[in-house]
Amino acid sequence: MAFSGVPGLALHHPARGQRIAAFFVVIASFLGEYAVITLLNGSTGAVYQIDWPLPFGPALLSVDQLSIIFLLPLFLVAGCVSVYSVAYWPARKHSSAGKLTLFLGIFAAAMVIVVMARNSVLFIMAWEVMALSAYFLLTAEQQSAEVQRVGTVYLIATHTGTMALLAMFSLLRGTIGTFEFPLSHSLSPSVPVASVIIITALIGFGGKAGLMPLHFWMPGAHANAPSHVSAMMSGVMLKMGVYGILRTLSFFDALPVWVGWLILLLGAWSAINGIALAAGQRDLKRLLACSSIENVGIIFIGIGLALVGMQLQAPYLVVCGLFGAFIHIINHGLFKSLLFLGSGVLIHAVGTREIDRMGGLARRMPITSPLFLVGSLAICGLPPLNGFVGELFLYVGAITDGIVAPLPLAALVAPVLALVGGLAVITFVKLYGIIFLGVPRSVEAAHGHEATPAMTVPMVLLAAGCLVAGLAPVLLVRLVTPAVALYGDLAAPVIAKVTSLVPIVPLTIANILLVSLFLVIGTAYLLRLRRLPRSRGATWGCGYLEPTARMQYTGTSFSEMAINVLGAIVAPNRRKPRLAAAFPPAGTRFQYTVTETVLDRILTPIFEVVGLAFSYLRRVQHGQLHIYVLYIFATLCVLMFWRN
Amino acid sequence: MILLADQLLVLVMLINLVMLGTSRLIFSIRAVAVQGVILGILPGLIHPFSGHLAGITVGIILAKGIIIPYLISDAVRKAHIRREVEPFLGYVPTLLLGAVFTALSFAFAEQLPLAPEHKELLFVPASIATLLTGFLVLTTRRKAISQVIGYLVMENGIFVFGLLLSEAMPVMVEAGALLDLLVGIFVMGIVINHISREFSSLDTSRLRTLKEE
Amino acid sequence: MTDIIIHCAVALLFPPLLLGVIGKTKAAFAGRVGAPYFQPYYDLIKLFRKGSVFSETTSWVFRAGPVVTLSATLIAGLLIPLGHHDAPISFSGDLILFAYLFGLSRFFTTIAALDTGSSFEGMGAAREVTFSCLAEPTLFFTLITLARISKSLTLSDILTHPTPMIWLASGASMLLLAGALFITLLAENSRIPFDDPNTHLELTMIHEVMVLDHSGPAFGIILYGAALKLFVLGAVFVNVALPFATGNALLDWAIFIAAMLSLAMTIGIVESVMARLRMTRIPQLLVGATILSAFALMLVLR
Amino acid sequence: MLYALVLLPLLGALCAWIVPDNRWRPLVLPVIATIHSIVTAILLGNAPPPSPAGWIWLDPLGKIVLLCISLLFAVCAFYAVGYLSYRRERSNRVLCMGLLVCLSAMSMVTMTQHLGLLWVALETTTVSMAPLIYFNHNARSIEATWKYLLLCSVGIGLALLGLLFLAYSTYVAHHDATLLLGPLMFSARELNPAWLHAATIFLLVGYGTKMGLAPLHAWKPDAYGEAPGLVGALLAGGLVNCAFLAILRVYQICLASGTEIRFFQQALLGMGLISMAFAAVFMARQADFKRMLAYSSVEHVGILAIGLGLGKGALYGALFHLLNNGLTKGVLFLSSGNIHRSYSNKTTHVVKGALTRLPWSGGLFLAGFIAITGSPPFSPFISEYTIVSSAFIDGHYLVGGLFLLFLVVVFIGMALTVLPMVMGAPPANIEPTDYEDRLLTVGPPLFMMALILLLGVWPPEFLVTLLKDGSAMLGVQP
Repeated sequence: MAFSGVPGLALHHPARGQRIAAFFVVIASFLGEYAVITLLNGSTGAVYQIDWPLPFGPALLSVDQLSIIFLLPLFLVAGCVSVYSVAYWPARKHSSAGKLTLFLGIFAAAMVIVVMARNSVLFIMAWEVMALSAYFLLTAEQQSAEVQRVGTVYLIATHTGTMALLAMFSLLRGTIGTFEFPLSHSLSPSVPVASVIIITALIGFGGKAGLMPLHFWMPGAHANAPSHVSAMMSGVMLKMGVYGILRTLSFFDALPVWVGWLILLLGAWSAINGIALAAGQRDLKRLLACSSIENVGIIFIGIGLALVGMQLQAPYLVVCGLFGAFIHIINHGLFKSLLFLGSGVLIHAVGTREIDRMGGLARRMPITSPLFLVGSLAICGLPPLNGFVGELFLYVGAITDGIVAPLPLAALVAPVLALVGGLAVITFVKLYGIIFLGVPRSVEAAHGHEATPAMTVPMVLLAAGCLVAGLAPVLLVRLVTPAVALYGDLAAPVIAKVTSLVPIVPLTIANILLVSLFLVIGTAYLLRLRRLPRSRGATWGCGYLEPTARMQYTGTSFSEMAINVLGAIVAPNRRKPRLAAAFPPAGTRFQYTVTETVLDRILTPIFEVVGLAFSYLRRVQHGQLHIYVLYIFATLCVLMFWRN
Repeated sequence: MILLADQLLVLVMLINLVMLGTSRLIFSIRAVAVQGVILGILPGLIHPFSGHLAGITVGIILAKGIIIPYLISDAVRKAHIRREVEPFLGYVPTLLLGAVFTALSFAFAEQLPLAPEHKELLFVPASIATLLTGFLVLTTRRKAISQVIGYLVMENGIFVFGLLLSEAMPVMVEAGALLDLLVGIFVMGIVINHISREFSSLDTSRLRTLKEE
Repeated sequence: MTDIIIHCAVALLFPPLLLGVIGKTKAAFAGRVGAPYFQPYYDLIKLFRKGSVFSETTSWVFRAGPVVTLSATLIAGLLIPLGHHDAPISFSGDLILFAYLFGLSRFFTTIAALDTGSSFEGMGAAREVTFSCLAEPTLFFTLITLARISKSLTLSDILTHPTPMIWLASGASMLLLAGALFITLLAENSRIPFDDPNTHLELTMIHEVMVLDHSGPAFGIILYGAALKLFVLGAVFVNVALPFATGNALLDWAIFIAAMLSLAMTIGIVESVMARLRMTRIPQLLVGATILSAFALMLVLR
Repeated sequence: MLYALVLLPLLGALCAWIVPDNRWRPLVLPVIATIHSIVTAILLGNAPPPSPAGWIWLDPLGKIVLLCISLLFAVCAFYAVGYLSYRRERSNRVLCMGLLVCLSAMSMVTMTQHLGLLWVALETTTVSMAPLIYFNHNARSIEATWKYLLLCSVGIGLALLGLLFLAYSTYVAHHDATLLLGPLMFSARELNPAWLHAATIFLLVGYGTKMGLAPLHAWKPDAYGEAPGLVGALLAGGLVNCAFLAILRVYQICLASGTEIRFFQQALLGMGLISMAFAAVFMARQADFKRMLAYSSVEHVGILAIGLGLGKGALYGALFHLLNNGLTKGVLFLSSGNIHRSYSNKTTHVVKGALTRLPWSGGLFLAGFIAITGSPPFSPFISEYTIVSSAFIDGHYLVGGLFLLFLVVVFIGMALTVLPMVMGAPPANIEPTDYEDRLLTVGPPLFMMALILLLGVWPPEFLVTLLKDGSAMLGVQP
């Protein structure tokens, strides 16, 4: 089985071992991809059974169409990341490289098993191994207090989620009488605990996927992990949460309609909130993490649409929702990893995550900057890149339904997506523009340098993926069709009928037309330029003669307006100073920071209150021996008089 | 014979009250010793004579009547303390409580069905009363010594009950129990010495550094 | 076939005229003679002949910006029907592509502006993205509403569908739609009351300030692109607001062009009778438009 | 053969007493331990039949406990050699003797079928452990010893009374009074319910005190906190399990009696939940990591009790957890002992960045923490999940929910103590100590950790059968 190749890199010597490990992962990913493709072409995945001596029945492993959707990006990203890491986290520079390499391998392998497991206990074990190795990965720089803090938050969050999952799987076991996963659509939702199962699943998996309001661990964790790790976590690990929810829901044959609506609402909330948060971030990787929340939200919108559709027998909704969700899963894996790897390059070059300290890097990084641009365009869902395809499906689903099917309300999804798209444009224009364009805002930025091929090649690969998928969306459709058929158990003709509604081929034509048009006009323009006189000068300072780099618009100021408009959502902390003197304006600065509302304003206070209450309860242990004896006596009496 | 046994048991209970009332350590140690001796005598009164029985009698009298009191009074001598000063709960209240507990133990004993041949014996109330007295001493007294005494009284209470089945008990177990008791008291004595050296007093209310705040 | 050719011809040649008409109208209101109708064409030709100045800070992005903007707008122009003739490219779901093409052009305009590193252009970019992000839902609401009315997902059907019957049937919502669309039109093309195309104070500009550093052919491309955008959105508006179609193709073309010209005049009138809004008020107006369109959708959906 | 398990350690104790030299004396421990574990291995393979009088029989339950004890002691013995080499200044004669005597007593506990004898052995362990807790000879340790000694003696005393009640209940039922497990279970149905009930209560309280069930646990944090690491390990992994075995015996009788079992199970459930709650409360913001481990031990005793109280499938989990808890606690205490040595402090105010200062011990401590909080792939997860899932399966939703809730709170509390300890940069201002990680101080816990991992992923065949037999003895139809 090709998948088991992944942990091959569990050997950890310094530099050389790292290379060998990377080599192993690449091989493993190639094999994995190959296996996936072969499975995709008809041949149904074989079932592997391990008779382990644990009291939970045999451990089943198998691959079905749903798993494939998640395995594809997993292997791709794992391969790219491992190559990237060799240059990004060289063993000779970081003592933690060995540990990192080791856990990276375990991490990838665990995720593969998560996707393949068909026994709930095996699933949980792989799941927790994945979570723990993620913890060790993101605390690679465990010396810093910040990393420690976010690591702890992450660990607590994920472990709490796991507890919810334990409850859920136990309930499932109680319902079906075995620890193996039931067949899809085999459970009727009328079983008493069904709703509890679904809720716990939402808590457990949603937390991992970064679904609001359980997203609070994400920005910090992704921001402080090494970049290639963030790429793995954001590009792949979040999807495991999505996978879990999809898998769990697939057990039931007809879900109550509120589930669909709930997921739809949560998705919409996460999408808008996430991107609004992202717009206000000053930290490069925090921003990317927040936008991951947004993308997960979009995925969940798709799932929600599909569920609602299933409930109301609206095939349009089902098919388009599923297509949208699945395609977006793959896409997000591509461009989010690309962006995180790019951010790694930036951090390497500039040595900071502060957007406002960068600038003018486009000319210093001729390779990275276009790649980053591709990523940004894709994540904004702009044609002709792949991000657009997934969203197109969702739009069509929503609107089509708004027209023909009995559920006009779904049409409201479209404006939501539009708003999200707009905000995404704000966010990523800011990101790209402030980082790569203009003049350097700091010395470090001025001396930024391009990365080594080992780092750029994986990015090129991912970017190419984005482009190809964008220009030939039919590929994506081809990839996910089986999964859709399986998941929504729909007949091929239905799918064909619906997909015919979605302009795949015309879109391709339009995209190609767009690109060619761009090339034509571009060449024309350049030729024209060549013939005309050209001169270079300073930027027109609107009459101000000595513009300095510090006068440029910063990311903070760029998004300030949007933040004001969205104040209700992101609740920024403003620090508005009063002018010390009218003139000359003494050193006063206005600044705002977007806060983690859930974490800082809800959870932390609760923790403090509980801690206080506990510290009162702890008085019981007061060190008075004779009172301790009294406890024993009291217990005796209580038991004596306790008639059951 | 039976009558005598009952009177002795009453005596045991009286000793309990005395123990609760007195503040002089040496005195209460002696009281415990007396209790121990009575415990040694009792089985001879209710069970037919046998070698096993003799062994038990001798053992109990030796251990509870002589060695243990010696150990404790030795510890007392080393620690140079004479009396228990201000207990957590005054003497009169503890006395009253003791009386109440004794009454309660009678009531409690009524609940438990006895074997016919033990019907008119006071073993059960006596043992429970003694047990409770031990608890009372343990919880109300300050000095480590008196807590050891409390523990002893408790043990005595348990043994009182044990006498009902003394010939049913295998020798090995009885011996083991006694031996453990001895060693336990011995270790406690040592610990008490260390305490008095470390804290220059045996006031256990000073042993409060280990706690949660 | 002829239709397609005419479509392309109109789409390519007609737009600058709108600017001319607007200018003329405003001049008339101001009691001036004003520049000739074809002034924009002269400007363009001149610009394409001029040499250009580039700031040292700029990179290839700066040069690519206008080009991408123009090409995206052109594709958009090929997507919409003009005068009740189907668009050259038209497929189900193209309305989404239509909306996103504007997103693409916006993206590049703004990053091109940021490329100069001038704080003023950054300011303009920030305003542009923020406002259009608010304008986007409006566009979608209107399109969905129309789609709902016309039971179709292709712009051609959607926009050629409105007929007097429909206006009579669901007049209220159509009216709301027209209003919302008009506001969006003004906002997207950064006309008064949102932005003053020919103000002279950079602090108050939105679109104009972003292109301060472009010169020569690039600036020409931008001007042309802007005109084209005005034309495209205007065409959408006209299609909705003017549901009359004679069977005759050429006649329809004539009607359409007349309608466009009158729209240009309307804009001119609006610009000359209204003052520019304060920056802080603009979001409110946009949200208002969104609410209008949402209301229209509600009316249609019930 | 069986008796060797008891006599051998006593012999060793004698040697330890004779050997004059502080440096060579500890070597007795690993020798004895090795032989002991070899013998144990043989006995696990083929246990001898019950002794004619039926007093001595190594039944599956006993086997499980014996296995745990022998393993743990062997590991601790090797560790002790390394550890004591840092404590040359203090005579370790008492320590070695105490350990060995305790070992023999514990082995006795596992193999006897006579409740009286079991009681005697338990009392012996109590007494023999006291000097070990006092090993550090300072005010705090003496206080801890005193509290431990008195509370445990009182508890054990109550247990004795419970035994007497039990014996008397047979007497009332006109059988000849006995404390042998077999006859008791045979005649359990006729036993007088009132006496039986009283006996159950006294035994539960008595052995519960020894086991450290809340609210009878008061001695635990003090004793664990002040004792040296390896003693703590033996307390948490050895004595607790012995006491639990005693409780298991009571459980068997209650089960046989048929009527008493409901009360007993409910009482166990209640006390188990209370223990977990107590642990959760006390672990939050616990600055002293050894005390924290003590409370974690309270928590896991609670888990054992809950497993027993739930019965059915949970029994398997409880028996397995007995082993896992013992081993994992061993790892934690030993590594924490190393950290304590190296920082000469056991509060989290000082101890920071252990992973940097002591990569091995710090890593082991972290791994142990992850294991003890029930994360796969370590074995405690298996047992805990078995328990909680069977709770949900049998419809004890409240118990299951509370169980998980407490686990979460405990995890948070422990994480907030452990992670700052292990992660981060060590404080600059602490004076260097002579301790550094060496094979003898790190190897043993490492070995145990590997064992835990193995048990969590692929428990060996014989163990599975052993656990199955054990739970069968507790009334689970295989």
